[in-house]
Amino acid sequence: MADNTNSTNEKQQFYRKKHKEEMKHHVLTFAMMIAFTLIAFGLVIAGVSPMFTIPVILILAAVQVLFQLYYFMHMNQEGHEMPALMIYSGIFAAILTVLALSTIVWW
Amino acid sequence: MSATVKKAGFGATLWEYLTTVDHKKIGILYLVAGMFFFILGGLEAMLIRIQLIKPDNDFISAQFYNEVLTMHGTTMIFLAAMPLIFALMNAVVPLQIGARDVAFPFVNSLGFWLFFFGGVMLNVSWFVTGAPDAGWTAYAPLSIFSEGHGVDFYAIGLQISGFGTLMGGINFIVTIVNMRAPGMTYMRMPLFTWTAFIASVLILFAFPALTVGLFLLTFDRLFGANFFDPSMGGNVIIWEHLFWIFGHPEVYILILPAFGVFSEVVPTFAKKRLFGYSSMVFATVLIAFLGFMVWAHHMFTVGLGPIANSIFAVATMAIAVPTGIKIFNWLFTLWGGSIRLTSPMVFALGFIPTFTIGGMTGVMLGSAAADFQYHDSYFVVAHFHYVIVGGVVLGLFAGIIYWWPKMFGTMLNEKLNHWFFWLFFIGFHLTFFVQHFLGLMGMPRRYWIFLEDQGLDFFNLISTIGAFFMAAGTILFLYNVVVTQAKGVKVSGDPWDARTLEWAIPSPPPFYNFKQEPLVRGLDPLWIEKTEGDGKIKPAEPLGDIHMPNNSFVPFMMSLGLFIAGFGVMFQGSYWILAVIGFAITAGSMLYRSFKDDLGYHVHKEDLEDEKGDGSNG
Amino acid sequence: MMKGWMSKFKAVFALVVLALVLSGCGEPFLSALQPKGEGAEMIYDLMILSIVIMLFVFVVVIVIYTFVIIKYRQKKQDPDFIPKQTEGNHALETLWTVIPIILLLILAVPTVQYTFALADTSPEVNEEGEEQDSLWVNVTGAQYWWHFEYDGLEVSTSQELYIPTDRRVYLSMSSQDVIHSFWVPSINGKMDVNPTGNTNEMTLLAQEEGVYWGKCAELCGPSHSIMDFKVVAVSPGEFEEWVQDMQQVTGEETPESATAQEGQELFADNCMSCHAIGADPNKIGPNLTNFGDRTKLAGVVDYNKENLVEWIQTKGEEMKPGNHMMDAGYELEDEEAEKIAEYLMGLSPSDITTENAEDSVYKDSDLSSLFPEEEEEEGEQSEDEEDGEESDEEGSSEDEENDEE
Amino acid sequence: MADDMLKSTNLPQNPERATLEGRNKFMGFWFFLGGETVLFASLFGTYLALKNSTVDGPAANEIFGLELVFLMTIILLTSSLTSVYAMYHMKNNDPKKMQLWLGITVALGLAFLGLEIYEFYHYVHGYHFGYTTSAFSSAFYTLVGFHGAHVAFGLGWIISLMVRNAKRGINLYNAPKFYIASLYWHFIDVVWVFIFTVVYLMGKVG
Repeated sequence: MADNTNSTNEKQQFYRKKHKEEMKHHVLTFAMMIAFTLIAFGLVIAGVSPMFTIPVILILAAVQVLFQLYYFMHMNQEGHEMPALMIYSGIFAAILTVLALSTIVWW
Repeated sequence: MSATVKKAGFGATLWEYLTTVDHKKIGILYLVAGMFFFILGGLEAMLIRIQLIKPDNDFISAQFYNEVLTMHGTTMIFLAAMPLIFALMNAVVPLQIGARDVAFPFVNSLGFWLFFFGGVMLNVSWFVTGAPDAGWTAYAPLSIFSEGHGVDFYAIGLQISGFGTLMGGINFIVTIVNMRAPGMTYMRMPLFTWTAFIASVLILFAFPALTVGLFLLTFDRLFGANFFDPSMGGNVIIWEHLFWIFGHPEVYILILPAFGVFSEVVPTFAKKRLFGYSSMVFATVLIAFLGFMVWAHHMFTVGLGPIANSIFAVATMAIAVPTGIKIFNWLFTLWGGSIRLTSPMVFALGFIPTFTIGGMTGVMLGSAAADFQYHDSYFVVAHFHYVIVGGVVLGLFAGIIYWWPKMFGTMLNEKLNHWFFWLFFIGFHLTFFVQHFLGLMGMPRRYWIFLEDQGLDFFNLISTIGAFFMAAGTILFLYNVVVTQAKGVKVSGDPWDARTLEWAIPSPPPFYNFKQEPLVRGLDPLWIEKTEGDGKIKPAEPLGDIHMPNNSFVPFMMSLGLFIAGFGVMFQGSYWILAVIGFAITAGSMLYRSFKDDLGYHVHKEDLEDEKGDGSNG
Repeated sequence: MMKGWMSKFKAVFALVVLALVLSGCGEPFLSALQPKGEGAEMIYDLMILSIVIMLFVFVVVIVIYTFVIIKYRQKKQDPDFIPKQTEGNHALETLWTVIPIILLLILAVPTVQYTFALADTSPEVNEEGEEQDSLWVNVTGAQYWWHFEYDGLEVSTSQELYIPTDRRVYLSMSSQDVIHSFWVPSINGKMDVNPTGNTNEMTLLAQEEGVYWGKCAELCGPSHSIMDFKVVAVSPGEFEEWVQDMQQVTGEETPESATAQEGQELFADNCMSCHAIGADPNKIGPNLTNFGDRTKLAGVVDYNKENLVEWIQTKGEEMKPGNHMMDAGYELEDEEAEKIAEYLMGLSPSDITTENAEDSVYKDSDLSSLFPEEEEEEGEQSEDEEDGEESDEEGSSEDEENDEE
Repeated sequence: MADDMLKSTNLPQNPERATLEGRNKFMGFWFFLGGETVLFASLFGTYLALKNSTVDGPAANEIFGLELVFLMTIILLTSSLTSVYAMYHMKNNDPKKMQLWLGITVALGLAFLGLEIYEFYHYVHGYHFGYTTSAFSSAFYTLVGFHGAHVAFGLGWIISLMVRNAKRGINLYNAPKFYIASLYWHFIDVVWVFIFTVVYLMGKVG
């Protein structure tokens, strides 16, 4: 129903180019995610002190997740304001839940 | 399609309702099912009050009493209040934002049928090994040790109806985000739509915690998991956290739409725009936000320690601020208005002092140290009934009566409504006001009997008498409904002289709602057109074909499948076959749905031109 | 100490009236509105403060409410009147945001103070600034009875907790099945009793002698509502005496009457696997050491032989639905049950009973005989005091009165 | 208009969001993922609360083998990239390549699932670490199993989409369906990132 009118070949070409550009970013993102994973596993296998390892691997995980959300799932593109709001609200509720269950539950 | 079945037989009507994806019809389904469960929960309440009419009563047995109190709470919250709120949301929200339908008509129908089958499943337990008996909170390990299958029905039934609620919630968020009419900006949305929106967001983030909690409970009971079994390293406090992480936002899921109803009713019958609209919106959002950070005030006596208790105590008290803002905004909407005491307005006016008391006791309960006395006593029972009945139920009745003409095209008898209000309102205060004192006098909640010589006899008697008043009021309301529908006198599109978009179209609205998308020029669009224009909403588009979704029987089948599978999972052994059949029905329905293109149909321009759709209703 | 400024608050608001109205509610042995203990009194003060603040808000709301409803009804002569459509008022809106915040802060400060104070289980300090020995009781909740084990004293009871007045008693609580909640409204607020491992602590300080009623406040099964217990607060001297009497019991004592002796044998054959007499750690069923002094049977039923026999024979099926004694395998003739009843009702190892909580005799003591290590240091003194009758004056320095007013 | 939706020529830049139905699906699915976040958070919270409740059963660092987990992680991460490729070809209106990349994604997903089943089998038979062994084991299997169930469901979903649309091109009607299936697949990967970090790596560290 929408863009039937502006269906010129040029436009298609332009889209393709843009998609290709995006795809490069994606591959780069993927490479970094693999690298992060390697670092995380490496730290644990090397037996670095847990005081250091645990915060670092948690941060690496968080960054990886942001990569997934912003690049692979395109949250960096326009039209994602509401999804971003909801995901962050979800993350807020999620952090509260995890904090509660991992701290004030005793035993 | 639905337009053609105007004078159809019973079978055709039934089929229409079983397959409908029209939000207005789904609203009616929710209303009927919700009222049915409301009456069921009310009967359970009467059993409780009759048992407590005098000390040492032996009207019902201890075990049965626990089943009744569990089912009363569960039914009222999940099977009465929730669906009635969805009834209003379905009936009103798309009309208020000028949408032809909800975002996912199919999912909307699926949501209803899941809720319905979940509710039926819960109540089937009465006839099979007994109802759940561990309280609506189902605290582990009591719920783990509970014999029979009662708690299994609770876990699986709520799981199924919880999925329905979650889908309904997502549906409304998307509807409100994506489907507003031209000019209907966020800050022009009626307050009921706003509260429906925020409540849906709360559903989205609160129900998953319940889903997980119920999963753990089910797995503990049926598959030998050890989450809540202390002897196997389980931790019973996890359940309490998960339950209340869901449970506290749930309270706001219920009360916010009720606030929304009052924010519609009060301006309409005070003939004045809502005072402090933007602060009302802000307060709603703030309540929702804070509502996620206070759940542990249900757990002050659990032994979380003074630090956690203090944090949650202060956070809880903070909620009183936005709630107070709302109360004063309503009062100042009335200030300087021209107040008509119609029945919805009387409910709204009855709500204000009642809810103020509920809010006050809420702050008292939030005071952690003092809560050591209030907790799990009748004081708490009184408090949450002041909030849930005095807030939610009064709001629901105000909303049902207010939008009844829009839903059914008829007008409930005003005189009977006033009688209903006074019986219910007086009965309510008789029942619950004295319970504050009962609690402080040493009566814990969920007590099957209380003993003589404890000074508790008199107030309990008063409380029971009050309950009968409430029952009488409810019966009167049902009578009113039957008489009104039997007479079937039609009303105009705008019988209350109201302000918002839904009143600009006929009552009941045509199945496509708006012939042309309306153009919204401000807050209270109909009022603007009445005072500044010719009283008619301007269209935002020329008359054209309207795209409508097809009816579908698939939602019913998918829900039925889960319902059947639930029994198989519960009884196991040779009953596993039921699980296989049930899941096959559900999965098959899903595949059918995804393999068959459902593109809907069109209402043609020419057909629309014949029909009037300007609110004059012929 | 917090009470200081609290009482000023009361004076300002002329709370006496309110307090009088509230204290007319309920029975003194059960009502939270007639506090008889340290915790209950603190909570009562907080309750009054919050009620006053809330009543203030309520009055404001109701005054505006009544005014608008009367003043702004639609006029009959002018039904088409259209009021001014006010959008809002920033000054007003700020006002009703700020004032509630201030009111809540007034409530929040003592709330936090008291929350910490009530959770404090550090030892009491006497007038000389020395830490005193704490009397700890291990409380066990079970469907549907309560077990009390006096830590380090070799004394156990069930259903009736004897405590000294004017001295904190420290409770360490856990459950052996589901969650219960320990509540003695007139002495202190409640605290959940969680299953194995999750131990909660709280204190009891009774300011007056008396028999206080305790309740289970967390749904725990069919007999949740009759899981009653009693707290028997006697003067410290009497308590000391009671402990010493209880310590003597071994369960081997031969009763006087012949029927009771037969009852003892029957009891040994049929009941001992679950019930203990003396400080036996067995707590499958209630400890019966001082069963003869109970005020109620099973916490709720009138205490008499007829009821006891009925209980033994029906295993409490009617009196306490769902109780675990129904799983017990014994079979008894009615006569045999009567003999057991005779034996049980004769179990009264101490002269100190609930009657001592209700008479006005006050015997003081610093309870030092109960704490062995201390005894070695200040040995003689406590020996003397153990039998020292009457009078408040006696206990002098070690006397426990810090929380009195 | 309805017929337009099934045409596969002249697709706009974001075919998944070109129609109202598509935008609704897109939004609704994102919101659903917001809810799923809380769902998994509750499971993670439960796991963290119970991770030391091993009773007599084996503890985390006794049983976890990192080699297998590493392999699974790489497989799942790669499948996330392949599904991005599929979406890339969808936007370029190249259904054949899209199907190919989706096929690769499914194959990787199946490999992941297979390894997970092997892993569980290994724990149960090699270490007597069953579902009912301890509170820890229940929490572990439930959290990881819940993720596994999501993978399985995602595979079923993508396969049925592939089968259904094998003979037709990409159009405004099925583009949103492919798109949200790929969102779902990425979300599964997001959850796995936390599972391998919180459950396996932190379990190994202690």
